[in-house]
Amino acid sequence: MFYWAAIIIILCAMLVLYRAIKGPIICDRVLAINAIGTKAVILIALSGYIFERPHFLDIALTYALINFIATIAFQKYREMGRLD
Amino acid sequence: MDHSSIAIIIVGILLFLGCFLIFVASVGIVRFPDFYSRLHPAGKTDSMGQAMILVSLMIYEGFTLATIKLIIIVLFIFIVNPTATHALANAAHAGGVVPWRKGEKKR
Amino acid sequence: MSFILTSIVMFVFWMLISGETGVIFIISAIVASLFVSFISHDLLFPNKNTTLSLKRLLRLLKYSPWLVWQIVLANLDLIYRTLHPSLPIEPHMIEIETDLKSDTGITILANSITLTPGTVTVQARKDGSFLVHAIAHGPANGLLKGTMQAKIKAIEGDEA
Amino acid sequence: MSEHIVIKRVSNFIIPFIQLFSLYVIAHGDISPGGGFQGGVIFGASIILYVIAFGMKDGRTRISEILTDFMNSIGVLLFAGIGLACVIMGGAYLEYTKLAGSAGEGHGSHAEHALHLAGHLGIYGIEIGIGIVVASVMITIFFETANTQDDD
Repeated sequence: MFYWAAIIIILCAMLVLYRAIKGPIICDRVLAINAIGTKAVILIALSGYIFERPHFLDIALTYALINFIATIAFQKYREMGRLD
Repeated sequence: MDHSSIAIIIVGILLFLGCFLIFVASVGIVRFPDFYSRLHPAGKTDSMGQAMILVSLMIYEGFTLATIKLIIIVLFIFIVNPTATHALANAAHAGGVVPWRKGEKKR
Repeated sequence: MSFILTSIVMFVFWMLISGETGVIFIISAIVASLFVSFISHDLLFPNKNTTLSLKRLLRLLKYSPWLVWQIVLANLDLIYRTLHPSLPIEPHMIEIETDLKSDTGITILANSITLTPGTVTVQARKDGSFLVHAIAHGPANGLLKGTMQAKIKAIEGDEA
Repeated sequence: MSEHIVIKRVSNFIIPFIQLFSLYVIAHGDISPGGGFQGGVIFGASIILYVIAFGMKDGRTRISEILTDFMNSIGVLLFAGIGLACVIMGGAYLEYTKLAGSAGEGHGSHAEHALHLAGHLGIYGIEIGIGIVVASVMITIFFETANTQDDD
């Protein structure tokens, strides 16, 4: 059951990858990468249950966090042209 | 029908709904005409689908420490995902991206 | 005050994610929560009046079921708009004015706008005015009527 | 322009939780995925998020240049010190079980317990040292790379 859900989510991530490749402006690409990141969080959580190692949830939490920081950094750089 | 098989059915339904919502979000990101309208599926449907799948994992797990960790992840997602969406919208607005009007060509 | 509260919150958070009860783990939990509240106790509760923050937290808990219902409605709306063959959307920008004063109130309203049907916050300004991108005319009307602003004003309270 | 109230407030709210989570990852390095390196990276990321949201000046008042240099040295000293302590106690470099000293000799359950505890505490100290080094190096690299844009 979790196995099939993981496969569906991978297919959805490939669908979003189209937008990341085509995306007319840079914001579109970052949006698509952000969406792929949220899918990766679920994939990590699901694979923790597929392989019966619930410790994977720590990694899912960390990944969600890094994804957020990347988006905030992009926003800052886009507006100010610098990171600090 | 015993208790555990009912739980498994609920897990399956929630898992299906979550996958469906994520699929809708992906279709929306590909199909909508401009950047601002693509933010809507990325901000709302994606976080809801994520939450659905994580809730189904919670029910599968029963009440253990992993459940609490899953609840923390869901709360984190609902705080962080709208903020990321807002940050992207703000970046596009600062960069002078204009919204698509009905009747224009898709971008 | 904020130092003690932050260390209590951090200790509870550690115990929830860890669940280990060995002596070494308890000691490191206490040391870690004290350390974190030492370097960032002014971040979690920036308000000087901490009891007011706690009161707001309780009001926020009362608000959340309504928000969850709005999120469900938003998803149904988006499923309809995405899967409809002719893509029934009319994007436009709207400006709304609120009388929210505190940063927390503005943040909660901005994230609620993003999660509720048909709207995404583009800009949130210090004076409480918002620039919002709406995907169609129908769902955005709820925001213009101002039910959500009133609810969040109630969370913020008059004390701010 | 806009003042980024939402980003600042949300960063404010989650940074303490991120920092605590990084310490949790360091402390549970030997029984779950993660460890010193990963925890240090998460801690560094929390400081980087603070600097991105609030600017360089606020970040430097919160964590000064002297402090990162100091942390850098302390971490390496902790790592090397534990390793050398093992050598002084008569073992190889980083042979933790020698840290138990005379309590670890013999064959009883008491000695076994002491050996186990020494191994655990040794790994624990090493993880903390690596975490401190990685966090301070990440913060230093970020500050330096962000700063170079000032010059031109």
